[in-house]
Amino acid sequence: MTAPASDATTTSDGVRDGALLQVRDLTTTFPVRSNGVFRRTVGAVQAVTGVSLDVDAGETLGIVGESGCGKSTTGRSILQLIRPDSGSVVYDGRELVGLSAKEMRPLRRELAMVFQDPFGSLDPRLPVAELIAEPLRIHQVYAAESDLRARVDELLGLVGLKSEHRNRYSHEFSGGQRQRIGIARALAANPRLIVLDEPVSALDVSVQAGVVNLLEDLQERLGLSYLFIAHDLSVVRHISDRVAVMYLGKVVELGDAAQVYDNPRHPYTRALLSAVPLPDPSAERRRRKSRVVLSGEIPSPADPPSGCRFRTRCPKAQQRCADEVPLLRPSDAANRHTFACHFPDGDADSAA
Amino acid sequence: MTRFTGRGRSRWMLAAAVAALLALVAACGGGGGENNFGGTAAPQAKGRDGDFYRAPQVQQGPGVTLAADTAYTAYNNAAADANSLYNAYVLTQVIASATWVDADGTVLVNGDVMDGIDLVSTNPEVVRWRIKPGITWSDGQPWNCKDFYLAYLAGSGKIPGFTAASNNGYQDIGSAQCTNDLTFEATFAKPYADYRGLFGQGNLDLLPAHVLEQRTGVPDIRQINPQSPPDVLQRITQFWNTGWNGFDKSVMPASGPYQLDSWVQDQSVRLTRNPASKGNPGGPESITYRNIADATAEAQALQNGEIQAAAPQVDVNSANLLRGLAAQGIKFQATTGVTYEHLDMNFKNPIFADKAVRQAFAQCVNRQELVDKLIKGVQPDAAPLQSLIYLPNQQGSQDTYSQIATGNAQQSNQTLTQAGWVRGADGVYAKNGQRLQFRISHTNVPRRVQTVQLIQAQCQQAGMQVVDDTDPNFLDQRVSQGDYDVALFGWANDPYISSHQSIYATGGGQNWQGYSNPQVDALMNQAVSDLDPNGFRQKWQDVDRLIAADLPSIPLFVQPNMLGYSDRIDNAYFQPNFGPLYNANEWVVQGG
Amino acid sequence: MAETTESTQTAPTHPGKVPAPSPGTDGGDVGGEFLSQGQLVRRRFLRHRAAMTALTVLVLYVLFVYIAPFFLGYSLTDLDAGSYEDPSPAHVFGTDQVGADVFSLVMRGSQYSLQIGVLTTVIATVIGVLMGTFAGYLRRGTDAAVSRVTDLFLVVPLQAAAAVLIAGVGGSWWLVGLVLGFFLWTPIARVTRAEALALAQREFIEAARASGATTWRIVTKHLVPNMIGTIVVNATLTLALAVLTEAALSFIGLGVQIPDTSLGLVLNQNYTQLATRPWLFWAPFVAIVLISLTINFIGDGLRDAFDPRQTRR
Amino acid sequence: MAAYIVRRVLISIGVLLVASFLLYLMVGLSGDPLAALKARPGITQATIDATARSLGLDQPILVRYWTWFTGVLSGDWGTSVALGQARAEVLPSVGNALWVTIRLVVIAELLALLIGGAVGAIAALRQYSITDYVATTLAFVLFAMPVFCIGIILKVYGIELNLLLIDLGLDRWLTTAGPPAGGFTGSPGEVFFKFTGAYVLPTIALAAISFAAYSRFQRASMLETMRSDYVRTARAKGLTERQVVLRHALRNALLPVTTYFAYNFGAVFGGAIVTEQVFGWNGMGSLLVRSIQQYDPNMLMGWLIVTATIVILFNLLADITYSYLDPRIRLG
Repeated sequence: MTAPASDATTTSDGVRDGALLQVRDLTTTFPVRSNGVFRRTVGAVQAVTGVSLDVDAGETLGIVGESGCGKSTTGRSILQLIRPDSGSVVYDGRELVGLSAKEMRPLRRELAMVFQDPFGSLDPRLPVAELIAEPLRIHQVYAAESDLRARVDELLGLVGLKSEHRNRYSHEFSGGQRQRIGIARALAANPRLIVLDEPVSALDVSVQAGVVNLLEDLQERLGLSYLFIAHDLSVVRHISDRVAVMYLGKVVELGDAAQVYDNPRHPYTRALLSAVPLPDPSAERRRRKSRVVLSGEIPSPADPPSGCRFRTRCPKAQQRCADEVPLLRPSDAANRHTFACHFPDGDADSAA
Repeated sequence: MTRFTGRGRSRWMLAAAVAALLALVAACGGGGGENNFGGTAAPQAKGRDGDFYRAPQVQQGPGVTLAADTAYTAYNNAAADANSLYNAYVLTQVIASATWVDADGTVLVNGDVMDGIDLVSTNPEVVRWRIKPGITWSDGQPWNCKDFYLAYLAGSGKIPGFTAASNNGYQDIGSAQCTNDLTFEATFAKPYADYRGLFGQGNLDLLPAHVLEQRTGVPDIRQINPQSPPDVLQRITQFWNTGWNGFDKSVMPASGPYQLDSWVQDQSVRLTRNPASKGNPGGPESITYRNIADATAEAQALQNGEIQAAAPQVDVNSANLLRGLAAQGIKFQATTGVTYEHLDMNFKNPIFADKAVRQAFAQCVNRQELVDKLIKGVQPDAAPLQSLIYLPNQQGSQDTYSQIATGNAQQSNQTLTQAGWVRGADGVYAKNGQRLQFRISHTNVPRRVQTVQLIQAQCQQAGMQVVDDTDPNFLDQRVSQGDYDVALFGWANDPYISSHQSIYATGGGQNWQGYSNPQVDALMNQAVSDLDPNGFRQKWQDVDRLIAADLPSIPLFVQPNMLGYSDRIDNAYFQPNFGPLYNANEWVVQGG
Repeated sequence: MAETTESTQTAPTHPGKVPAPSPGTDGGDVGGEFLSQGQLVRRRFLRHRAAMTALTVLVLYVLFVYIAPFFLGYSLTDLDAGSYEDPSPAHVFGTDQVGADVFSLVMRGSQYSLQIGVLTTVIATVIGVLMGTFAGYLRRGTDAAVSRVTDLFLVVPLQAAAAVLIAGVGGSWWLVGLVLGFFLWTPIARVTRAEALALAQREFIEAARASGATTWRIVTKHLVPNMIGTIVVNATLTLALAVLTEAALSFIGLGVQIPDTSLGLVLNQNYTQLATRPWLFWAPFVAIVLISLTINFIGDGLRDAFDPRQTRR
Repeated sequence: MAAYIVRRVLISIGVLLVASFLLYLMVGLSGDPLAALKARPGITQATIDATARSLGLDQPILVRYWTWFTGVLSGDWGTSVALGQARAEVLPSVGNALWVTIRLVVIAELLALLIGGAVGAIAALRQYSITDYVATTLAFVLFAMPVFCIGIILKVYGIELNLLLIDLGLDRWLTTAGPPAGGFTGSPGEVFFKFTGAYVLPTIALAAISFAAYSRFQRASMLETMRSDYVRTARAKGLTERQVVLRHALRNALLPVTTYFAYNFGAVFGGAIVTEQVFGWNGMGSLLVRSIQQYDPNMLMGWLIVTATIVILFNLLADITYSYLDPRIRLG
């Protein structure tokens, strides 16, 4: 589809060729079966619809959105943990969609994942060393058991744990420590890209910073790419180079973190941002006047609204929003910021 | 113990013999009055009158219930798919036969329905059955020669399609006809000495021909012969094979002292007195035959007064239980049956090709211990069987084996040592690198399993290693293939001695062990054609001794029958061939 | 591999159900002391008085039936004694019909019954756990297929299949164990399937998949160790059930056949003597009840120990 | 719900087909129904062939299965092919056997459910009381006993009781070998006397194990319910303990027991097969044993269909009851 290129080039549709990970029109649905005799498939939950994005080497792409917007499914679909219906995921020039579990296995060495729940994502029956060693054993990275043990100790050090902890069980650790174990496991087989699925949202605020800093630190030292999924906008802004905003299975806005945060074009992005409490009370008070408050429930992904999916909750919605699906379009000449809205916020070019 | 597995198989073998048995009884008994079966002295039937049996006048009493381990299933017991000994139990009281067999095996002419059975000529053999005038079925139709003719047609084997349970005797008839309504005359193509067994209780084949005529539209069955139109024959065989299945009183009239009253499938069948019977009416008001599979359950039901008589599968525990009930008014009897157990050694096995081994094996098997432990618990006067040809009290019985099968391990050791066998360090003899080890194959009947257990222990002392080979399918699949070292099973002693020929003749139909002795072959050929009863008997006795000298088989013991009954019944007895109800019409039952 | 030895260092536990002492169970209060789940389980079990008594009795009995015959010097091939001798110092439970020592028969019957029980349990547990876990984890086609197989075993009663097989092949103890094992796995599969369904939703399973673990590895390294409590408890109950089922089968003649034996068979051969020689019935009967009762108590204790919130049944 | 039932039934039919095929082959190939006939003296080959032909035994096993199968589809379950059975029609044979067994099972199960439920509930309400310990111990001991042993023991002492009754100048009450051949006749009092006499022993023997299971189940579920939030709420509302137990706890605690009752029915049916033999009731148990020993696949198939249908029906019933009693469970 796209030839591997050494340098990422930006094209007109807002995504760039040549990135380490290229996601195009990724669509994932979950079938809804009837209760009839033959349990026919009668519908589909459209968890992810036509998502396109990419991640450069060494870059962090943040994905934000309310819970249920499909961001976690996107991450899992990219890693083929959930089979996408269509679209393409090209990693380092290789198409992942359609690979069998067996063909996918060697690639999993390079594509790791860190999970949200530090309690649920660690097998309570295995000691820390075995948890971390699992990817090494699966991919048979080391022939000698001693090498493997050395690597485990190294990883423990890397994430700020002591090697004496290796024989303990996960329930003996705090949440932050467990997440470090999870990160060590993700790092074990030397991946190039890590999907971080809300890695800090289950942690105490006091611990979050430590883990985020660790992640940044590791990225720098190991040259990792991150796909950072979170609903916490401030954390995402902090860590991401670029940010994608998702609503009901679709990317509604995508761009450099600074641009998206400072100049949100999509009403949904605005609404999200305005819900973030500002640390400065006076700034917070000032902003309150312009705050966009979302009304209504999120529509069912099994039966999304026509046209613009956000229209049912959008203060600016008009007939056109119901008739026409808004496409991602650039906000700037450099194509580094795109959004999908007929009546965007910000500057005046809302006519198109 | 395996109560059900293999259940009935021994009885089946026994039932197999029923078909053929009467004849023999007649041949050996030579006329009547002699006790052919032995064991506990059999009572004589009340209605016995010289060569005839006529139902006696007895005091009438309340109904009785008798239980045995298998249910009554069918009216036409002459059909192969219906035939069972248990049906015969019931039907002896419902379907009249030309002859009546007493408890001691004596064959009597059934004087209630017959005037006589005459041997008219010997060359060719012509037999005439004379029917009493005025005999009717319970539906009022005459009981006459038609019924005989139909039975002959079905058994002759000349009309394809009849699924008769036995062709014995009938297939030897060359031609037969009803000379009048009351006379059936048969001319034998081949001499058949046991003609009095035909139309007997072993076959219960005198079925209501008039019912068949009605149902098939055949105007007169006597006009039917193998050359009749195939479609007519087809209708006849079809009805004969299946028309009497199930329970439909309208097609199942009675000619005996009792008639079918009601039937609950797999549970019970009830008989009431047959008012049309010309003989004296039976004693009990009704006879209910119940199916209680478990021997102990039968004994307990008898103890508990739920039934008045029980004929369970032979089982020491039930025998003990029943014996212990004497104080509660339960009588118990165990009597010699007609099935005997034996060990067949296979000549195809090189070990047994060595006569010394056969001798030594016969010497180590302690038959007395087998009888003591397995049979005496049921029948205290039981003894090892000493002949392969004649049952203990049969005329002609002789002691052929007591000096051969001694049950003496010392002798066995001696025999082996003289023949060059050497006892190894493991206590087992060996010769030319061949260890003295073999299997005894048998079905999983508890008694057989115990028999082998005991033989294992006995022959271990004699330096033989006996391996138990219990195989539920042994009799069905393997024995006739000769697939065994030693086979343990029972023959229902066919009183028709000539049938032993196929067991011991070279290449005989049932000679599965590969025994061959030209001298025996020749003598048996002479024996079967000897029409003089004494010469016949002597020749078979010689055959018995000749076989014993070769020792292909070891006779073990005769299986008993057992019966428990309330002392309110005066003379219950287990007739070895037809079971406990053979004389139920004579029972005097004291008030209930 | 190292990991397997390491994982056995701790006693098993229920996933997601962090054992917490609850009022009214025998687990006992562990106070403020910090203990691993394995230690908690062990401690709760040790404090379960009925289960510990049962375990002691059972262990002693098993040792007895395997060791005592060597010292008693009876041989079951020695049939010199007469039929049905009454109890005497030489034969404490008398002799049976062929003159075998009933005490030795009961000992040997116990051995065979226990062997059948263990064989059955191993087979049933292995099949049941694999079937259940794969069905619960893979779902879809596999789950449907396993469901169908389970249905098949539901509609074909054990008695029928055992009868056909044993009537056709013969009844040695291992065959009976095999047949029972092939039939008693369905309850285990049902329980483990439900648990695997729940476990499969947990992130650590997804984490293993993300690491590239094969299904086999996930099942054996993650799912099975995490439901070891359920498995152990159900295996115990299967053991008791197997002993009883064997006895029932042997009773109707569809179980173990001589020359092999079992308590069911010994009972079967002698139960008719209940009225006249009661010891012949009671000896094997008490042995069966002893075995199954102690195993049930142990299972009960294990259940309480693994999951104190679940009340005893 | 209707769709769920239809789907389950369709699946069950499929499973039943597979089971019938496997069992038919196993039984049909494991022996020869005509072996006894063939071993008989004086039987001609023509007769053997005619018998085989008329019973359909001359056909290859797969053809026989197909014949049987198409027969069943047209409502004809065929006849027995075993010797001595006189081609007994399968459907009435199985019907009769079922009627014998089902009477026993239903009465025993209802009794067990009733008493077990009550005992379990009381044991739970008086947890750790003497009553609880006695009930628990009894249940454990019963649970550890082979079913048939209870029958054996009951029978021996039942006969003793009868003897005692006779000594007292009364009639025998308990019978030990099946229901009376001609049914229960006489005055209503006599019928009751005979009926109970025939049913008491096997019913108790059969109910004992189920009683153990039900009482344990009921106790456990009652304990759980009594600790639940809504019972606590009910108490907090000031309801009397009696109201709490009867109106709230008991109803909810009945749920698992009822369900277990239905699921358990198949197992109880299997247990009845053995108990039946002890008490000489010729029902499904003896039919099963006989059809296997006589290599009679046709009869066995009838047995299988009926048994399987009962098991499937009760499982379905259990599912439906469960979803009805506990709306949180949705079938789908």
